[in-house]
This record gives sequence, structure tokens and C-alpha cells, in this order.
Amino acid sequence: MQSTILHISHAQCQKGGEPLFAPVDLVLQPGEMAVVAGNNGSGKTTLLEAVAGLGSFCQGGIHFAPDNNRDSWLQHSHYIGHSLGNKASLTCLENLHFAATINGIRTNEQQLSDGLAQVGLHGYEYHYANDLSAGQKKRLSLSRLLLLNKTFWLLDEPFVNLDQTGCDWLFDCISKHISQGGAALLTAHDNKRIHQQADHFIQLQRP
Amino acid sequence: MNKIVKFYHEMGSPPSFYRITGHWLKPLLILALLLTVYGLIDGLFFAPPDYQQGDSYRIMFVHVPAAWMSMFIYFIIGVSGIIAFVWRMKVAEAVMMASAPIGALFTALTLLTGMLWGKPMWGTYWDWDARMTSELILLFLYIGVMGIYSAYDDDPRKAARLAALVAIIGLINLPIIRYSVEWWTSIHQGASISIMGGNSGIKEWSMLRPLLVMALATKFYYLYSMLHRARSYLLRTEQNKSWVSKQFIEN
Amino acid sequence: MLTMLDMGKYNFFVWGSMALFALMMAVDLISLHRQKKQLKRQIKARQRRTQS
Amino acid sequence: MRFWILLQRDVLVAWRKKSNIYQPLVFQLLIVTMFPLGLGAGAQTLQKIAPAVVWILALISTLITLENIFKDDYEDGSLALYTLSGMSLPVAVIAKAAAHWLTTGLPVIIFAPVIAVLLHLPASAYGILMLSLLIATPIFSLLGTVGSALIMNLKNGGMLLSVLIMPLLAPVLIFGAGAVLETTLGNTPVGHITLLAGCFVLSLTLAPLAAAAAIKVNLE
Repeated sequence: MQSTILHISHAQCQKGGEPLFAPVDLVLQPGEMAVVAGNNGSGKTTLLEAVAGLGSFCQGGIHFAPDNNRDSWLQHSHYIGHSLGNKASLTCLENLHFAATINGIRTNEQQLSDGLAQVGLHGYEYHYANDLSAGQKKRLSLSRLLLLNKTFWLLDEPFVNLDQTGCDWLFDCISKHISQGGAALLTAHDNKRIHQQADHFIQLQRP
Repeated sequence: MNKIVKFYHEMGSPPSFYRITGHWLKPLLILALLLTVYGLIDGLFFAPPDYQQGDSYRIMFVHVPAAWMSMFIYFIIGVSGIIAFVWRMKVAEAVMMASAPIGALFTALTLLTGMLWGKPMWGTYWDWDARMTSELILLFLYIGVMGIYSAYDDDPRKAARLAALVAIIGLINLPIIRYSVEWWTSIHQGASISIMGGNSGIKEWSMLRPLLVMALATKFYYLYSMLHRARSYLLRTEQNKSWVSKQFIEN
Repeated sequence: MLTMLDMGKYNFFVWGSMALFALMMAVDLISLHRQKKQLKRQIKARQRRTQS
Repeated sequence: MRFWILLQRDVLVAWRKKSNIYQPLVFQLLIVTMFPLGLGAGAQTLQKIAPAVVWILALISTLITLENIFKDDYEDGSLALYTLSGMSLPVAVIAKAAAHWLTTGLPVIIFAPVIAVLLHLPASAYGILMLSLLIATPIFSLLGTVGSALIMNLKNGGMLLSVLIMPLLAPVLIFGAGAVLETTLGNTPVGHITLLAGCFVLSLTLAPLAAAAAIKVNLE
């Protein structure tokens, strides 16, 4: 695990020239979890995208300690957004294989099917991602987290679409990751359990 | 020297750009109008008829300045596109986007007056020769720059950066188009002013004078139109800055 | 005066070009000012909104 | 390794959705049927326009597939997978272009003789037709990535894409169709082919940079 510290300082995002939320500050160290909450349209996704490098801040920004190297930080983080990043016409196994290889991780078929089994997709190795249910698609994308072994997890509404067992599993999964020295930044609009568990709780407010 | 540096820095910041250029607008417009009136009267009534083309060559007094402007303005767009893309200068974005409509207008004017000139000279309104074709492609480049900007209307900053990228690509592409089209075919007459004074070059001062006056007039008009639009552009994109609201409280 | 305006058989082409030139410049000038006017209204309305 | 996996994935995705591959060809066939219907079926008329038509059809049928090069990836989120993986963006663009060429450019080249036969292209011009298309279709794909990256998060970007890409493709069309035309007229096409190769080198060096810049701006 990598011990970079993520600083978000006085950051604001905009949409159509108007700032979306009041400035946000956060220091996230490995071994900690931060949860971003807020109503619909409060800019949770925009904030997370900006942190992941898929958007930009209009005020303030992020930097990293000790060496302010964005690229090396990106190497140690993984982002799962609203669009899950699964190719509809590829099988689960192929999707996972691509995600691993593009991140520079060599895998064999056994590791990949183990990865799928961990998220409860055992027996779906050769199903097309298109044929999965919404919850299963979510599980497929979450299986990347376990396989890629990155320090920072950036998750946008990870509990949406998951059933009760899925939520429990993900919750345990995140707790385990934190206890092993990982860090997670996630958005969740109404998950009391994760709100209580969070080391940092950010409520996005109108500017 | 210090004054120039200071001026340069002031022009880079939207509020002072807005303030300084505000004083230039009226003189520029008046100058442009006066020169146009003088140039056209001189060109239409006092310049002697051409021994080959008769009176029809007088179209040149609007066609040629417009053609020069169409290329000159694209060059400005390309250069300000580079500045906007590399240094993210807001004023450069404003200049780029403000130049595009007037440039497209001059390009369309070049094409249309070219057609009106072509009919009596070659007997046809349109001919796929090198210059007309590349002028038409130039019009596509202008439309492309404006099109990409208006497509991203929800985020003006991103729109301007993408438009700058399109403008830069066009700037690189322009000589290639020019060369390839020329290679393709060419029956157009030579350039109107040739330094070597070739067969088609205009040597007569009384013909050259209105042409140069019109060239100046279109340049001044371009400056007026561009600055006017650039100022509006800055007002629109900086609406939530305090300097914009100050402009309107004073009035 | 009329002989001065006469461009021989090129009347249509020469005066057509001049008319086009004038028309295009006029279009540009008018659109310029309309845009500015619209923008001013917009900004003033916005100010009223934020002040109240 | 990353280059190959991206290339491999894209080819696989296109292969799974075979309509992507054969639709441009069907489109070509449809259009080419309209020419004799509109012009008259005289072999001489068709022969005259054949070099241009074969070439323009190749161009248009690749043009209609350009929009989705990055758009699909942007929409399903897999663009984030490779832009955030630390992979060099221009390299990713070349991989995308290569995959696009394999799945649309190559079928178009293979199909070109069929179109040429239907239009009575002189036999002497077939070799140069194939050669010019072989050099030019990669240019379409490479320049296409630039256009596709510029419009990737627009809903109806197709028309805009054509406007943006047309000035870029005009020289390619001039040299490519020109080479075939010169051959049918009995002249040497060497000059045209050389210039076409020049265009290829230029687009191979500049297009990935431009497309990468466009993606970066779009993700800002």
C-alpha cells in the first residue's frame, strides 16, 4: 500500500458558470474513509470526478503529500463512477481481464474467476456484461477493486443497486481495505451505516 | 519600453481590456466608414477602367480586401487559439471567438463577390479552381470553430479550449489544403499585387490606391467588430465577477 | 450623374457586389448591437435578482 | 502491453457487434446502386466517374463510423479505465485508431474491387486503387480520432464531426482519387502516392497528439 496523503483544499466545482457547492476541505490519509453526502444535484459526482481526474475545480484544488505527483497518485487509485466502465458486449471475464491488463497487472484465468467469485459472480464468467442485472453489473465493476489492489478507492454511490447481502459484503470489503491501510472516498446519499463509520464526513452545502 | 510591457499586461486582464478598448470603438468605426466611403467612391468613379476587363474589375475593390481579410482573420484566430490553449488567457479566447463570425462573413463575401466577378470574366458563377475551392474550405474551417464552440454552450471555458484546438488544427491544415488544391488545378489569374510586376499585376497607382484604402477600411472595421464582440464575450463569461456589475452600476 | 453610375454591361455584377458588401457589413453591425443590448438586459436582470 | 490489450478489446467489441463491420459495406453497395439509376447505365459514363466514386464511398462509409470511436467508451465509462490507468494518451489514441482501421478500413479496402467492378473501373487502375486506399484508410482512422475526441460528449455530434473532419480529409481525397484518376488516364500516379504517404506520416505524428489534447480538455 502506498502512503500518499490526499489534500483537498477549499475546492469548488462549477456547472454552467455557477458554483455547485460551498468550498470543501479534506485531508485523507491511508487507513481512513471519507464519505461525501448531499442532496440530488448537490455536486457529489462532480466533486468525485474532479478528484479522480475526470473533471476540474473552479476554485482551490487537490494536491498530494509528500511528493505532489498527480500521475503517481492516479497509479494508486481507482475510480468507479455512475457509468461503470463495463463493455456491454464483452464477457465478465474479458472485462476484468482488460481492466487488469490496462492497469499493468498480469493475471491468469484462475485469478480472474476467483475475482468474480468474490463478488458473487461465480458461474457468470462467460456471460456478456449486457445480460447481467443492474446489481450484477455493479458487482462486476466492484470486482476490479479487489483485483487491482489500489490504495485509494474513489467510489460514486457504490451501494446503489446492490441488494442487502451485497451492501453488507461491500461494507465489510471497505472496512477490511481501510484496516489494511487503504483509503476510500465515496459518495452515499442515504446510507446511515457508512455515514457513522466514516472518519471524515462531508455534507455538501449550497454555496 | 516599460510602457509597452505595462500595456501588454493590462490587455491580458479582462477588466482593463474592457476599459481600454471601450475608448477605441468609436474612432475605429468612424475611420472604417470614412475610408470605405472614400475608397469606394475613388474605386468606382475615379479609377480608370481596365483595358481588358472594362468596368467589371471594380468588383476587385471589395473582393480582394475581403479575401485578404478572410485569411488574415483566420491567422489571428489561429494565433490567439494557440495563446488561449497554451496559456489559458481569457482575452485570447475572447479575441478568437469574436473574430470567427466576422471572418466567416468576409469569407462568404469573398466567395459571393468572386462569383459575381467570375460570371462576366469566365462566363460562369462558379468554377472549381484552386482559390475558390480553398476559400470554400476556409469557410468550413470557420464554421467548424464556431460550431464546436456553440455545441458546448453549457461550459464556455471548455468550449473555448476545444474551439482553440480546432483553430490550431486548421492553422496547420491550411497550408496543406492550399498546396494540395493548387496542385489539383489552377486556372485563376495571378495575385492582384505582385511585387515582380508580372502581367496581371496592377501597376497603375490610381487603381492601386482605392484597393489599399479599402484594405485599410476592412481592417479597421474588423478591429471594431472584433473588439465589440470580444467585450461582449468577456461580459458574458465573467458575469459573476465584480468588475462586470460595476460597469452597470455606473451607468 | 447617371452616366457615372453606369458600369456598362457589368451594372448588375458591380453594383451587386457593392450591395452585398454593404449588406454584409450592415448585418454584422446590427447583430453586434443586438447581441450587446440583449447581454446588457440579461446582466441587469441578474443584478436585480441578486440584489433583491 | 497496454497498447495491445486496448487494440484487442476494441477489435473484439467490434467483432461481437458485427453490424458495425458490415453496415458500412452495405451502405456502399446501396449508394453505388444509385449511381447507374441516376446517371444511366452506360459503361462509359460510369467509367469516367468510377475512380472518384469508389474513393468517396470509401471515405463516407468510414466517416459514418467515426463518431463512436470515443463516444461509446465515454458513455459506458471505460474511457476512464484507460485514461486514468497511467497509459500514455497518444498511445491509447493510436490503439483506438488501429482498431478502427482493422474493423472498418480493412473491410472497405477488401470490398473496394467489388464497387470498382460495378462501376467499370479500367483493369489497369485496380492495383493503384488498392494501394491508395491502403495508405489512405489509416489516415481516415487517425484523423477520425481527432474529430471523435472533439465531440465525444455531445449528443448529436455527427453533423459537426463532418464539418470538422472535411477540411482535414480534403487533401487526402485529392491525392487519393487523383492517383486513381491519373492511372486511368495513363499517367504515372507516383507523385500523388508520395504525397499521400506524406499525409500518412503527418497524421500519424500529429493526430494522436491532437486527439489526446481534445480528450484531456473534454475531461477537464
